[in-house]
Amino acid sequence: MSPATTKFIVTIGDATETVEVSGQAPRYRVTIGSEVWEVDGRLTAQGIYSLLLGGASYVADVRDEGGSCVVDVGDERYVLRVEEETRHIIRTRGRSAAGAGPQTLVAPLPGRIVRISVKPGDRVEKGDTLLVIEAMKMENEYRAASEGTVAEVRVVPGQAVNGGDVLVVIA
Amino acid sequence: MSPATTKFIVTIGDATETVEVSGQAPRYRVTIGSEVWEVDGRLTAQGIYSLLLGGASYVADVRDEGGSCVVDVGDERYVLRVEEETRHIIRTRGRSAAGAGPQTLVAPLPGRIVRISVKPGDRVEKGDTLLVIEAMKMENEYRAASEGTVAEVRVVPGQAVNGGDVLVVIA
Amino acid sequence: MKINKVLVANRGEIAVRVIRACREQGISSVAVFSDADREALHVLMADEAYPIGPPPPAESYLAIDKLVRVAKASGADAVHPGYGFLAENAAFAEACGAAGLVFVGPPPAAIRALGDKTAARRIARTLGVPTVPGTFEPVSGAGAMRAAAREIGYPLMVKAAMGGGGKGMRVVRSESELENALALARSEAAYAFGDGAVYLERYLAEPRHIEVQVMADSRGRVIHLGERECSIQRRHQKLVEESPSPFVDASLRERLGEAACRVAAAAGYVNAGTVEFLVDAERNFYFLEMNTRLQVEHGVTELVTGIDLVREQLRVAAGEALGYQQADVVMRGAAIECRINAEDPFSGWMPSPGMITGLRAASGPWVRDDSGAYEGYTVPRFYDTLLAKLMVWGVDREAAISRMARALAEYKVVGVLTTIPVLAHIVAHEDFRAGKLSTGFLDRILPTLTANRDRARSIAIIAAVLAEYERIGHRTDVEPPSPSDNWRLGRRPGWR
Amino acid sequence: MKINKVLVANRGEIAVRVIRACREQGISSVAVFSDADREALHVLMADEAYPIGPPPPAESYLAIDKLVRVAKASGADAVHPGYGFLAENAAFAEACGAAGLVFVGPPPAAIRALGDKTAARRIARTLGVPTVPGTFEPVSGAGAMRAAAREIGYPLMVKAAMGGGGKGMRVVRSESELENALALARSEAAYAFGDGAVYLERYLAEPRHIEVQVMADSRGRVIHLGERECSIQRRHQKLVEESPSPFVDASLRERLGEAACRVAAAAGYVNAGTVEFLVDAERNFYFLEMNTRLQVEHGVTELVTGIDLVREQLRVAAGEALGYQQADVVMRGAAIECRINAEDPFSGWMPSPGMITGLRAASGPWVRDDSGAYEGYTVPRFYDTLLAKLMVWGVDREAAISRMARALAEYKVVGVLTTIPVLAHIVAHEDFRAGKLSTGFLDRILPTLTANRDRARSIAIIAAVLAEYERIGHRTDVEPPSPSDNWRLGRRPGWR
Repeated sequence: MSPATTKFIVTIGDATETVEVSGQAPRYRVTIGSEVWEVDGRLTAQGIYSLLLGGASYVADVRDEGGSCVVDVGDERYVLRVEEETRHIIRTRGRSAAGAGPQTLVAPLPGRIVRISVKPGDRVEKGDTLLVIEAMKMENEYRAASEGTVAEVRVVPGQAVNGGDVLVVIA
Repeated sequence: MSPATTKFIVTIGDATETVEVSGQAPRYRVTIGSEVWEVDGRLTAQGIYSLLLGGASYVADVRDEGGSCVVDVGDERYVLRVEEETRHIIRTRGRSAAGAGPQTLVAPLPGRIVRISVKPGDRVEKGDTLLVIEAMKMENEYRAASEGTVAEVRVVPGQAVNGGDVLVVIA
Repeated sequence: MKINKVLVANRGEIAVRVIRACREQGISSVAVFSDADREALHVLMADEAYPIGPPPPAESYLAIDKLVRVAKASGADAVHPGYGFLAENAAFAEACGAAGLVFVGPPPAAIRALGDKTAARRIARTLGVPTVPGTFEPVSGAGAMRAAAREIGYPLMVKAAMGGGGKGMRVVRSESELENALALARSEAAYAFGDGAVYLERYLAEPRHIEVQVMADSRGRVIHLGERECSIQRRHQKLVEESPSPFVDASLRERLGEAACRVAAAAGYVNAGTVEFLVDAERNFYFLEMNTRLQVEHGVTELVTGIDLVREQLRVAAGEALGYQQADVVMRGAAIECRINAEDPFSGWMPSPGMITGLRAASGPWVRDDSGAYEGYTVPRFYDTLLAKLMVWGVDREAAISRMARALAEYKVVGVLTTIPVLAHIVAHEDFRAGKLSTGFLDRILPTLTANRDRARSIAIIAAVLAEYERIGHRTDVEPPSPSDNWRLGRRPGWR
Repeated sequence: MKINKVLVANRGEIAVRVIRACREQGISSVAVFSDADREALHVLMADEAYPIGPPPPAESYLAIDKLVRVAKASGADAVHPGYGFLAENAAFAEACGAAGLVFVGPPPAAIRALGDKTAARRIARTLGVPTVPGTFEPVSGAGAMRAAAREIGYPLMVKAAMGGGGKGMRVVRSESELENALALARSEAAYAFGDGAVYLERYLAEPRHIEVQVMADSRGRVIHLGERECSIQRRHQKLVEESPSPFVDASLRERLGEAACRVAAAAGYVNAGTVEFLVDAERNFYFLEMNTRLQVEHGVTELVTGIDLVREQLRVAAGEALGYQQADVVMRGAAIECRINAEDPFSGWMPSPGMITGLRAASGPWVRDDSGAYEGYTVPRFYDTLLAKLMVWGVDREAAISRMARALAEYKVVGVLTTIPVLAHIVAHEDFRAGKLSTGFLDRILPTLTANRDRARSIAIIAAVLAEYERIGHRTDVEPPSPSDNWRLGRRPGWR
């Protein structure tokens, strides 16, 4: 049994939306700020959702990527964070502004360090390249998620790394 | 935990085979009468099995159709009944020969009776046409599964029937 | 005029076919669906979709008023009927016209003229196009019937004047069967087409069924796109089609095409249509009827000519001239279509509706899959059994056949039974490979198609036993699944 | 000689492509697989399949001795290398020959001669085929290098002599960068190809990358099958290819084809190969290199010519004559290929391995999907990211582009991230539609490809929120599922 109306906090890009949902599969009412949608929504295959909104037909692929929700609609991609309101409040209470604070760059896959663009003590801005890893026969750049100062570089060029290895720590 | 070796009774066509299986996914040993097979078997999708038998690669579709197991291998179709040995013994103990005895023809889908070929009292042989139903825009013949005498005909030509309706009873 | 939005008054693979063509032309598509079809592929693929009522066709896909209302309400400016349902219904074409909607098909008058088979036969006769010996008017009255029958000679066929799709047809081998057959044909015709009128035709033993694709624009140009061979049938329903026909040479093709174009022109035909002929062993051909719609098997013609028929339909309906002259129509290679139906060919073609729990369609070089199904889709019980049309192209017929055999071997459907195993036997059959085709082919080879043949018997036993072994094993397995197992466990239900 | 059984020394979609061709020719196929590939599609589709070791290519797909041993043990009489891995490895071709196995590809000598880019440049030069200004021998020594560089002029490129696939390449804009770039290129080349030799070439700004497909038999006949345009690249890796090139007219096609055939003939080439050219704005072309293998993008050539290249490869390898003369090669319409890779284009093309939990491939009219994936397949982390090659054919380039846009919109992959969204933007881009292509195209438009654009924002929010709403809802739902729900519940894990 879901409650009559459930409130969600949706973070998309830099914006935050309050979204209310009520109803039962397949008929829902969804309120996004001032927009109200009557939705006929069906799960037609894993992660593939069919939505009818007053006649308009959409297929949306929804999947989880490391905690955030990635949605493809047609050729557009959206990355969102969806939280039931109370959970959102608990999580964010007394937290510092998103993005700031220390960050740790971890190798997502096994690979080989091709080159390293920073050294301890370097000041980095959000988006600065930290290092390049070769994996699956391709070179991949890894960038700083937010500004900070490089505290540690735990790898050297040419080194093989495993998924999960800590590569760079930014204070 | 499956036991070291499990015995199955397989009925295929008119033949019956005793089959022994041991091992754990994905490596099994299967003994069919005198044949012994070392099998690398994987479930690659629902009902779609990949089998490697000493290098030979097969894909088999396995599914349940009303209690019997239908297997497609390449363009060949097989209809089998597979039972763990003890269950088979329990089921068959003191039963009359397969196929004999009373039978009831039930409509598998909603449809319309096109024509009826038998009347109460008629003697029917296995395979004799009992009646024809139109469903999904096609006419389908239903035949006697074994010999017997028509006890009841519960429908008339032109009548609409629902899935599950009893149509003919043969004593 | 420009067409901006098309309502597709159909369902399944043909609705998907039309929606794809619309998208490729930058035209918005509007799907309609019965309560049984909310999750059908055409609903998922269209730009818009609207409910039109309960599952029975009479209350949804055949409900002219509802369809016209939805078309207007959605702002569509045209309606594509697909095939079947209302595709050859003149009243529907008229209703669209009256509502200011472009009907993507021929004018109502042409649909009427050709919908009555006896009227169509009269048109052919006046043009000097050979017809199967028989009556040119509906016949009634035992006396007149017997006289006409004697003139034609036995065996002969009783056919519904307004019929099609093999319904309301009866073979009569002697005068003694005549009256009874007549009564049956009349009642079938009345039930199926709301008109009991029947006529007589000589029965040709194992003729070839060959049809010619024509395309006409509103400026008076009529061209043909070569023939299709549709002789592989069961109960007058096509199962395998191909183009070109292995039996038709260039000269016969030209004669057939020329005759087809003349019939279409005489009937004031516009848009895509198909003229059916019977061809006997001596390559004599006889006009049978003209289908005033896009044919199920239009794809094989597309693959050999490179011409997109649905695109041309939309262009012609918008008043544009055909994009091709007869000389532009060049056939390259050979194409074959196999109809994958949800039926059990091993028990009298019984329909097999239900959920498709596993689906792996054939693909790769020169394979075309026009499907209305997807994994997880439930085939409803209310409509015909066609799931997908599997087509291949090859540089020649032999290459196309080998490719079709390969594609059928790849095509996996789990959850419902399909015609795939029988199709595989057909394309592997030496008579088929030799081009020895006739409407009697399938009935002839069916007895040889038995289940449980030795070839892969041990493999089948192993697969079935392992499935059961795993099922039993997992029953006693109490430890909770690791996340990565979820998917497999999710699929376990299939292993009952 | 007749080829009866072919071992396919590769994996993924190209192994599937070759296995399909074998099946269509009545040839048995033998797959090989690393421990990471037991459930890969090529293993499922082959007639036989054998393990060849651990996931790292060096221990499996590059292990010449293992491959030859399995080929002999399985009774194969030929080996098809596909592309990548050992496809251009002369030692492998020799090892096959020594073991009495037909290598489906060029003779070792031709592989060697053309594998060294400087040697290939020398061949072109002696034939009078224009080459990009640069050195015709590997260069070494700072002095010689600087001298050569001055002669060529800046900007220039440092390239690995034994290289390919964009590795071991560096652009040098001024003399100050030369030595450093050289060192880097050398080390990259040494790491990637086991040979650090490099040479210099003038750098052409945004040139077109155009390649010509050639096919040669062992009787001395060499023909070309027209060109492919491969200018849409990221980091020297192709993403979109098409044939014909919108930039190439009949006369340039003939000149390119003639030059390509001469290079192939001079190198004693047999079987399928590709000659790469750079073409500048004035339609001057420069020989770049010859790839001695079947190309990833061979399919677009097949779609416009109707010629099955893998079939011809097998025929030629069996010593048969080519089935076509140059005059038989007729290009019809236009074909485009998009590479669907398991990568996240929105975060630096980072690879996205993992299980494909949902897959709905595009299909329908003139859509070809050459894929190595299926629903439930786990993309391993050890190999390149190519999942599928989506190809379309159209009567002209505009029709092909519209069809590709339609097909990309249909293609759904869930569980791993793919290049599909970026591909959709590329084919929708006005410059692409206008045929304004260059190797700089993608870098130019990438900045405009950002996530979270307004267009379907509300739809995305609704879908994401409903998924979470259902997940929460079902947590509190304690009643046992009805059997018919099993399937849906089975799919629930995807809704995290």
